[in-house]
Order: sequence, then C-alpha cells, then structure tokens
Amino acid sequence: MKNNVLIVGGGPAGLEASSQLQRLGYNVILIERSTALGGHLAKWDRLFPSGVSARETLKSLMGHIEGVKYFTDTEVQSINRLEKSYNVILSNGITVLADAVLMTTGFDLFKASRKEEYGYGIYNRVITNADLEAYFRNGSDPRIDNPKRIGFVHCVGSRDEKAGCRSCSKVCCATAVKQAMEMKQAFPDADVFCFYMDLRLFGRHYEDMYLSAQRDYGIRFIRGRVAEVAENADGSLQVKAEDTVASKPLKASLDLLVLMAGMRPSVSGRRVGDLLEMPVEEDGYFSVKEGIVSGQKSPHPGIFLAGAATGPKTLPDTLADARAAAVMIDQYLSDVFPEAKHYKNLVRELW
Amino acid sequence: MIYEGKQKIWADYQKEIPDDHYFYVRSCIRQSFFPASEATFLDITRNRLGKDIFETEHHTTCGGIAYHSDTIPQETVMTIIARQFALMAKNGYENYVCSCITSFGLYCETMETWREFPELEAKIRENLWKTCKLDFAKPKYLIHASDLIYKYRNLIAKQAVHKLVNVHTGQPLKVVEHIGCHYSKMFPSKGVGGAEYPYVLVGMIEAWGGEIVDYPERRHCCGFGFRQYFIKGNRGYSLSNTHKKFESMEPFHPDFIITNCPGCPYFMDRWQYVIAESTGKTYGQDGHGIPVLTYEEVAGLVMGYDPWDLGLQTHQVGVEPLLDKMGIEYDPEKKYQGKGGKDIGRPEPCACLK
Amino acid sequence: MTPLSYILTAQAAEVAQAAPEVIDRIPSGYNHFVIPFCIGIAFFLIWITVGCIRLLLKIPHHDRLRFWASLVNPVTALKNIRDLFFDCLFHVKIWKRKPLLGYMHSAIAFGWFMLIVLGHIEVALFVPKRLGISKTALFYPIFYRFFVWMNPGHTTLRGWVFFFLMDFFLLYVLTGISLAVFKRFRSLALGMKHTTKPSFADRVALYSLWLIFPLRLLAESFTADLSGGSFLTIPVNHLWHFIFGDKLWIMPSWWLYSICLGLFFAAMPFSRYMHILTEVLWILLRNAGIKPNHPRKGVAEAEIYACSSCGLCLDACPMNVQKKNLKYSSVYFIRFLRRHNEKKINEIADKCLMCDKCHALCPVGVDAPALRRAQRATVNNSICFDYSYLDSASAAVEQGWTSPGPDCRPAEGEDSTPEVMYFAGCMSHLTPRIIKSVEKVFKAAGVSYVFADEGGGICCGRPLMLAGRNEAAAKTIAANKKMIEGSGCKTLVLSCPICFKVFKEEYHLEGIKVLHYTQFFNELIASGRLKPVMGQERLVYHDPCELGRGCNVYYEPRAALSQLGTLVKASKEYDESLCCGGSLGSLTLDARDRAKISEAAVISLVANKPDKIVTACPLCLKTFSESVANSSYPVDPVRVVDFAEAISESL
Amino acid sequence: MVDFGFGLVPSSRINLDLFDKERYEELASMEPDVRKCMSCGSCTAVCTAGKYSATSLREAIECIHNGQPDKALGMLKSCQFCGKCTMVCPRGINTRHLILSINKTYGEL
Repeated sequence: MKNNVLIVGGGPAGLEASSQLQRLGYNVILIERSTALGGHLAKWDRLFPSGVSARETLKSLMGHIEGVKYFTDTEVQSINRLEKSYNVILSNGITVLADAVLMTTGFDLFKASRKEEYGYGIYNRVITNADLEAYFRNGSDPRIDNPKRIGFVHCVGSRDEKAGCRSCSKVCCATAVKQAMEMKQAFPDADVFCFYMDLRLFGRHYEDMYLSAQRDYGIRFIRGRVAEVAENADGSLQVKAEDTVASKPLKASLDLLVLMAGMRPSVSGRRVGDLLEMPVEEDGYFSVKEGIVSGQKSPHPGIFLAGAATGPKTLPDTLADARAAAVMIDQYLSDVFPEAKHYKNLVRELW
Repeated sequence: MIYEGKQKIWADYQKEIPDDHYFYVRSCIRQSFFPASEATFLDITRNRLGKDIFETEHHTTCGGIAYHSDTIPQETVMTIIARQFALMAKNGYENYVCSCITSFGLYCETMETWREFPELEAKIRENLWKTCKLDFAKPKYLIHASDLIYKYRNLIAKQAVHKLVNVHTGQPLKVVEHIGCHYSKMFPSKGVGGAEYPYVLVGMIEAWGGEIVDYPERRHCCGFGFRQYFIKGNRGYSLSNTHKKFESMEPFHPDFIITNCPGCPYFMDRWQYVIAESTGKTYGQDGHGIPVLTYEEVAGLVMGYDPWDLGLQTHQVGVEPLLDKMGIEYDPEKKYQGKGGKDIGRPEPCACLK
Repeated sequence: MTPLSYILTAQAAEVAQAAPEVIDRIPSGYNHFVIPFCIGIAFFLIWITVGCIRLLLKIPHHDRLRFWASLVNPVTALKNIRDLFFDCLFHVKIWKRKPLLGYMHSAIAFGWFMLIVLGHIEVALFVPKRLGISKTALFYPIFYRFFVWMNPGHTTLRGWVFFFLMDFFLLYVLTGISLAVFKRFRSLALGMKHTTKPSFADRVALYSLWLIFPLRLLAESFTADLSGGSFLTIPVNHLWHFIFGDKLWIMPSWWLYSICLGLFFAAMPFSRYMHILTEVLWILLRNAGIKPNHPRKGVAEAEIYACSSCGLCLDACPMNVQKKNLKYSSVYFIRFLRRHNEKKINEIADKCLMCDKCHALCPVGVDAPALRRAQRATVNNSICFDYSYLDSASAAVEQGWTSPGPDCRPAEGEDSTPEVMYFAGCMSHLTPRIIKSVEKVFKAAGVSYVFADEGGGICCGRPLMLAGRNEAAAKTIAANKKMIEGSGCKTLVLSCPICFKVFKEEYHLEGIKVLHYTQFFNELIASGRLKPVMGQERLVYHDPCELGRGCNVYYEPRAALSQLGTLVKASKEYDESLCCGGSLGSLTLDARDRAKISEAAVISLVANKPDKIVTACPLCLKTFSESVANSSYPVDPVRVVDFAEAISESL
Repeated sequence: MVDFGFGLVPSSRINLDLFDKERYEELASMEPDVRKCMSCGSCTAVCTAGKYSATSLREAIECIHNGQPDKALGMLKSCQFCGKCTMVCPRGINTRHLILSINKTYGEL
C-alpha cells in the first residue's frame, strides 16, 4: 500500500515537497486555504537577485506536481493522532488518514497599517512592497502617478519589538534594492532613496545588486529608519529620519513611499498548529525538534515543517528546506512502515 | 488623506468615560494663563449638562512641573499624587478628572508604575500615611477634562448657538488641533484616538461643524518643554519649536487652533507675538495671528458665551477676525472691562502683530 | 679628311680644352618649373621666421638673455653642436634602441642634409655667381643639375668626387625612404608595435616626401648625359635612352620634382615634419636650461613643435596594454596642444601615470610629462585649500621626537644627535613591513636614527605637484622643510621614491644629505657596517619610476641586492622599466585599467623566473602584492618584497 | 524689531529637498565613482590631513548627497592629495580625482 502524506499549505515549500514526495512514491494530498496554489509567490512579479519572473518560477514548480491530489479553498477542520498516523478531517468534508503531515504554512506579510506613524491606509501615496509587486504585475495603481521622488523604508515590522517582531525578515533588503532598481527602470528621472537600518544582503550576487543599484541606478542609501511620515498641503509626503552616518536628523518630501513589510508567522498556519498542540517560539514561528540537527522535524512524531513556517526564508532557502523535509519524511516512513518499501522501489523504477 | 483609514485607528483607541460624579482637579498654570477656561468648564458641565462635578480647595499641584524639571524625585511626586487620590476617596468619588495634561500624563505614569511595581505603591501608601495620616484609593476612571467635553460633544452641539462655520462663505472653519504631548504619547491607549491621530479634539470640531487640517508637524511639541522655557538661555529653542509648527501649518491657512493642554495655547499664542515682533513674520490673514483657543473656550463660543466672559481678551493674538467669521456679536468696548465694568488695563500695541 | 675639317675639329678640341668644366646650359639660370618650389619654400621660410620671433618674444625677458648667452657660451655651444648632429641628423637615441629605425631616420635626415650642403658647395665652386645675393640663389642650388652642361672634354677629379658624393647620398636617402614606405605597412619589422595616425597635412607632407627623392633621381638621371652624374644617375640615364630613345621626359620630371618639393614645404608647418627645424630651436633652448611654465606658450611651443610624432612614446607608454588607452599617449597630447583642443588636452593630461618613460625615450627629449603637469596646473592650481593646520601639525610631529623610543636612542659612544633622520612618508605607513624592515636594518647596522613621522606626518608635497597644485605643494614643502631643518639631522633617509624625488629637487635642505634607503643601505654594506648573507634565491629588481627615471638611481639598489642573491633581468628594466600601475601620477585612470598595467609589469618582471620581486617603493610594493595575490593571469609563485625587507631578511 | 534676548535657533536638520541633482550629475559625469561609495570610512581612517584637521571624503560625499556642498568643500580643503585613500578604498574609487572633481563642480559656489 501507498503511504499518505498530507501537506498543509500550497506555497513554494508545499509544491516542491509534494513533487519530491510524489516521486518518492508516496500518495500526496496537498491542501491550500486560498483559492489558488502558489502562496505569496503567486502575487510577486520578479525575484531577486537576477530578476527572474515569479510567474515562470511558479509555473515550473507547478509543472512537477502531476499526480498530487490537491484541494484549494480547503482548511484542516480537525486532526487527531492515531497509533501510527493522523486522522485529518478537511473543511471540504474529506477525511484523510495521513501517515505523515508536513506543515508548509508559510508566513503572513506584516500589516503595514500597524506602523501608524507611516500612515499606510491614511496617506494616498504610501504603499507596501506587495502593492508595488502587484503594480509591476498588472501595470496600474492610482497611487503611483509618475513619481519624481520615491522612498523605500526597510524593516517595516521587522527588527521592531513594539511592532511585535524582534527578528529580521531576511528578504526585505534584497527586495527593496530590487524594487528600487525596477522603479528607476520604470521612472528613469526619479530620485530613489532607500532608508535602511543595516543592509542585510549576504547571499551570492546580492552585493553586485547593491553596487549596481548605486553605480548604475544612482539609488541613494540612507542609513536611518524613517520615524515619521506626514502629508504636505500639495499631497506629497514629508518623511523624517536620521541620517545616522551624518548623525543629523533628516527631512525629505517624496511623491511615493514604499514600506518593506516584513514576515510574520501565518495566522491560519498557527491555527492548524494549535489543533496539533505544536509548540511555537517567542517569535511566533513553529519550533523544530533539535534545532540545527534536524531542521524539519517537529517535536511530534510524523509531523514535519518546511519553509517560512519555521522563520523567514528566501525562496531558495524554502525550496531546499522542502526537499530536505521530503527526505526526512521518506526516512521516517521507511522506518515506521517497512512493509511499504518494495512498493516504493517499484514506483521509483518508473522515474 | 484617507478618512476611513483614520477612523479605523480611532476605532482601535476608544476609552471608557464614566457618565457622572467627577472629582475635578485644576491646573496650576491654566488658572493664571486662561482663568476663564476652567470656570467655563465647570459652568458647562454643571449648569448646561447638569453633571456632578466636585472640587476641593485642598488639592495641590501634582508636582509635574518640578518633576519634569528634574527638581524633585519620583517618590515625592507619587506621594503628592497619592494625597490627591486620598482627597478624592475621602469625598466619595472614584472618577478623577484633571484639567492639566501634564498632570494627566503624570497620573497615568504613576498608576502604570504602581501596576508594574506594587511594592512601590505600598511604599507610597506608607509615605502618605507617615506624612498626612491619609490613606488613598486609586481612581476607577482617570480622565482628562477634554475627554469629558469630547464625551458630551454632541449634547453641546445640540445646544449650539454658533457653528464652526464661516457665516460669510458657509464653509466649515479650518481648525488645527494640538494635543498636549503627555495626553497620549506616553500611553496611546489612555487617550481617545491614540497617539498618532488623537480623536479627542477632532471629535469636538467635527461635532461642532468645523474641519480638521492635518499638517506635517502636527505631532510636534508646542515648544514649552518645561526647562526649555524656564531657563532663558534655552528659550530660543522653545521659540524655534513653535516656529517650526507654524511654518508647517501656514500653507493650510487654519482659522484657529484648538488645544487641550495648559502650556500649549499659552506658548503658541505668546510665541506668535515674539516671532512677529522679532522677525516680522505673522501667520494669520493680513498681519493677524492664528487664534489659539482652549477646548473650553471653543465650546463656550459654540454655546454662545460672551467672548469676553470666556477671557478671550487675555489672548495675545486677537480673536476678533475669528469671531467675525463665526458671526459672533461682541462689544469691542467691553473687551478690557472686568467684572462690574472696571478697566483691567490694555496691552502695549504691537508693531507687527495686529 | 680635309685640312679645313681638321682645323675645325682641332679648333673644336681647343675650344673644348679652353672651355670651363661647367657651362650654363640655360644662361638665364631660370626656368618656370622652379615656381612651385619657390612658392613652397618662400611660404615656409616666412612662416618659421615669424614663428621664431613670436616665440622668442613670448619667453620671459631673463630667459631670453639666458638664451643669447648660451649661444656664445663655448660649453653650451659645443653641447649644442653635438646635440644637433647626434639628435637631429644621426638620431643616435633611436639607433641605440632600434637600429633599423635609427638608420631610416638618419638616412633621410643626414642624407638630405648632405645633399643640400654639397649642392651648395658645388654651386659655390663651379658657378659662384649664382649664389650670394643673386635672385637665383633661392632655387639654383636645388636644381643645379638642370641648369648646367658638363664639358665632357674637361672632367676633373673634383667634379667626379662631387658627382659621386651626390649620387651616393641620394642613394642613402632613397634607402631611408624605402624603409619609411615599408614601415608604413610593416611597422613591427622596424620594432614599432604602434604607430601614430597621421593627420591630413601629415599625409600630404609624407607622400610628397616619399616622392621627392625618386623624382630627383628621375629628373637628374634624365639630364645626367648633359649635366653629368655618377654611378647611380648615369646608368639610369642609359636605361632611359635605351627605353625612350632620344625622347626624354626631362621637363615633366623636373616640374614634378619641383612641385613635390613645393608641396612638402608648404605642408610642413602643419605637419609633423615641422620638427625637422623646430627641433633645432628646441635643442638650443633646452640646452640654455629654459623650462616651460605653460603647456603651450613660450618655450613649450618650441617643445611641442619639436615632436616628430615618431610614435616611440606609444610603445613606451605603460597604458598601451589596452588599445583604448593609446589615445592618451604623449604624441597625441602634443598634437592636441598644437590644435588648442582644451577638452581633449585636459582629458589626456589627467590620464597620464607620470612614469616619465616617454620623456626618457623621446628622440628629441620632449618632456611631455612636464607639459602635462603644466596643463594640470592651469586647471588645478587655482583650487582653494586651507593648510593653516600645517604649523601645528609639524609641531605635533616634532613632539614625537622629544620622547624617542629605545630604538631611536643613539648607540653607545656616539654624540647625542642621531646619525640619520628617517622619513617614512604617507604610503610607507600603509606598508608597515617596510618601516619594520628599515628599523631592523638600522639597528643591525647600529645606526642611530630619529623616526621623523613615526606617529604620522605631513605629506611630502609631490602628489600635489603631480596634480599641478603647485601653490599647495609649496606650502606643504615649506612646513616640512622648517621641521626637518629644525631637527639638526645631517642625513635624511627616505623609503619612498615619491618623497625622495621632491625632497631632493624641491626642498633645497641646507647641509642635509638626502638619501633614498637603497643608497643608504648600499653605503652601509659597502662600508661593512651591514653584512648580508648571500642566499640561493633569484631576485628581480623593479625600478620604481620616481627612483629610476625620476632620480637616476639604478645602480645602488642592484649593487646591494647582488649581495643577497642572484639578480636576474626583467624583460624591461632601467629606464625602460614599466610603471607598476599604482602611480599617483594619473588622476583619472580607474582601478581596472591600473590592474591591467600592474599585470603587464609583473609579467615583464617574472620573465626570468625569479623567486622574489624586489621593489623599493611602497606604492609598487602594495600594487604588485595585490596584483600577484589576485592574479587572474599565469604567474609562477613569486614573492613581492620591499628592498629593505629583502636586506633585513638576509641579515 | 524687538530684541527679547533670545531668538530662533537655526535648524541643523538635513533637508534632502535642497539636493542639487543637476550639479551632482555634472560631478558624476566627471567622476562616476562618486556613486560607488558605501560609507565604510576607510578613506577617513587613513587620511594624512585628517589626523590634524576635519578631513573626510566619506563625509564630503555624504554632505553633497544631503545638499550641503559648502560643508563638503570644507571637509576637503585641507586634503593633501597623498592618495592613501585611493590605496585603501575597497570599492576602488578614484578618490583623488573625485576630490578634484568635487572642488571643480562645487568650488565656485
């Protein structure tokens, strides 16, 4: 017989893990809360550092899940542990007997309106990184009207204990630099400013991206967090920050302000976690069993974690994490259900 | 500016305000700066709204000015406050209403500190007993006087004689609202509407027909800043802060400014004179300043009090243009006449400020 | 035979006997074909006379006096003559470097010179009336062969010698010309990788120059049976007779010859060939010791017009490792100076590394780097600066001496004033290994010293001069001068050639011996105070620009290094050595271009597989170290060490 | 005008709106490296003149970005042009030419 593996969350991690497990000869059931697979990737336009199309990336991920049973608009209703496996009842009425569960519940974007001083949802010309990606995808946004001066605020809801998130969201700096360059491409005679606390660009090619942003696009990087935004009589924005390099307070009027909303643990993911009594750490992300050693194992047998469910990750990190999880699940099931082995080998010969 | 966005925030910061029976404590400096304001407050709440407001001559300063000027330690301040609370309890009240924002902030700070460190509260209780043989009970509700006017803004609107509307154009008056820093910047949840977009004064203006303008430096301090003003060497700094605010609000052409703090109206009013006389710059129409009123004064005008009974003659910036806009009748002759028509003297004419 | 006829012939013979050796074929001594030549030469002569006068007037008064004085002063006069022959006619400098190229230049220059001289002597001897103040003087000697008829019955050895010499030099020139033509197409064969792109005037002059001598041969050979000739012209003449019978193209050939000459002289002032004469003036001015103070006006004018655009500087320039940078070579800088193209002039002036190689190799000794600095000064000297802090700074530096560390204390038995003062300079502070090694060597040799700028000092001023900020430099120099002269030291040792050059040339330190550490250490070794141990390693020495070409210090470092190991040759060394690429001279060269230059320099240094590259300049040291460390180019493991390091390691 | 014994205090705040883009582009065309600075401060750390007077290329570039070219010139007026900064700049900025270019672009202000 085939082992059932339930994957909760149809984002990149879920998709990659399901395709891997499918190839390993498991019966994969993938559920997604929203109406479409792809998670945040489905909403993004281009990806750093090389600027590849998110659409294409998602398409290639989707290309490998044939045979995977997936249900969208579906949530976990109840879940309880049997002797070896889990009995899961889905919101669409289907009941799954899962021998292993993989939580790829991902993250929510920080609600930028919570940083009241930035006036997101109050000032007409304040938008978020997600809004900008949407603009790049479908080319129109009433708030973006040929801006001459554009500001990017890094660390919105990241590294900000009062906003409930002490940690760094890892992807915002790179995204900000990418989007700054894209805006410069879209509006060549605009001045673009990036307000950062620390530039956390450490991956391969990221430094080239930073250099190119400065040298080729003339983007100005100002070390200092925007602390106050206001609207001028003419509707333009007045932002205040400190240029901590010059150690002087700074004021600028801008036509557009882009907030780099950070990553927060997925609320609905957390709900499923609570059904399983999965422990979370102070930062709100699920805790893993033995930290570094087994990054994808949860403290509960047969329940695994991958992707941003265990903290902010870049897309490559997430995919690698998903593959690792697939391997771990395979090991686990091979140990718990030795009899299924020969069948798996049969399937693997097919590939 | 997206109004719905602000409403969302206001919705998050609603505060419970009791209906009646208030223990009222005055502000040290308002009594001398704008003495009529507190009188008007009591008159409105007692006689127009029929509320039970108790005050006692035994209450003292909250010690805030000394505290914020680093001249007395926190425990002393707390003991003073404990004594006020004792007075409240002794008179059988549990809703504490203060007229001063500095006090309000300090009371909030103290109560929060006691909540965090109960042992400190016990110590203060002991201090108070040692010093005054008094025991205190913490107020059930701690509110600022402006919260009350906010709460009754619609009742006041019902009794309104005048609206905050330019009777000549029919346009709502443009109003700048200035909230005392210590109202909600320290504890956003303690103020109506929070710290970013406090609603306490906005609510009044909206209820009375005016229109609020948000200008970039609206969050900025009025410039009082305690020792920044007390020490003459720092006064330039105090002045510059006010200047910054006026420079920022100028393009919006406000008709007047409404405030809920003792210091703010005073400094925003008097510094306009200093700026005008030392630099020649004025911010109102043709050489006038922008009138700066307390919320009681505004309420009074709306309810048809005589401007001079509201003490508007004690303002440096002339209020006549505003009164004309609102279509309020006033007798210029009576401007400098006190009770029983006796002359209270006139200020020196200004060179620049009309 | 009838008696009459005998008499006649006898008479004829007599007449022949009596008749002079040379007879006017054209009594008027004039023919229309000379007109083109006359126009050309006249224009040319007027041009240069006016030019010379203008130039001499532009020179400051005292310089002009100096100039006249130098002409009568026997010493300079002799030097002048020597230089004129060696540089202008024989082109010895080119001979030394590229024999074939040298031959080409000297063949054309000296050969033509001799043709003209001999031509005039011939006229003077045979038809003196045509010379002197006669109206024919301008062209007659040039076309002498056309106007005369050689009396066959009366030939002398004297005549024969002239015929021979004239043909000989004509042939000499023709060989030169043919080489020149060949060079146009195959420059590499003559040892030139890059050649200059000729301008329009250049081409006109060039092609007419190429034609002049073949045409002269043609013209003279046509007339050779009448006006005589020698081993070259006579046989050619017979050839023509054989081909054309009696119909000889005498007139057309002389016309063409004259036209080419005319064209050449007319084009000359606008072409590189102007150098043929300006060179003379430049040499005289140079030897008079007059220096240009403006990139274009005054002496500089003579200097820039003395450039022959030979293009030797193209190969010399270290920037030529990238073709795109060839356009910054001195030859083009000078061309644009001539054309007054400010934008280009500045661009090129700023690029230069100031390695001085083009100057060292220039056949005419044109000091292009100096001109570039002068050009930079016109832009940068006015840049405002505030060095009011220098006094307090130098005071602070002196503070450092009052409490000398143990190593600074004089050795036992010596008087308390230290033997030397060591000035490391800014760059050495970036390469602590130099400072450490220098101090180690001092201690080993028991030299008592003061470390002038131990806690950091003031810049020497050279970098400012290189950028043409002379006023600023003067201020800096004054401050350092005061400080050093105040120290009472007798010997100043420097580990940075940049400092060394400026201290030596601009500081004029009274009674203080200024030495580069290579010189000082070499002295220590020679006097036995320093005993390095001979090692097995193969060393190659890099001549830093400022030290070698800049201060002529080539011998001492090599002498010292030969005591440490086997000194191998670099493919380019001494005054040919390549700039390391790190030079402060260049203002605009970017990091990538510099890297390429370093690469080329390293490759030249490792030609003979050394174990160590030894340099004597902190800048070279840093540049080479980095270049070798991240070399993308194939280079065997080689260590880059400083001279002092090498010495100290061998102790 | 009345003298109150105190008056307005000049603001020390940077106003990015004062940044002169045209001039900056002029500078950038003269020395494109100006865009490459990442404010590491190596140049200031090794500066020969900086030991005795307030000299900082890093800060000068900052000032230009912040619309304070006069301050930038002040930061460079005691530069000795020794070139140490060129040697240490991790981004290989042609510092000496940048300094000249800043002087040429903003000098006549």
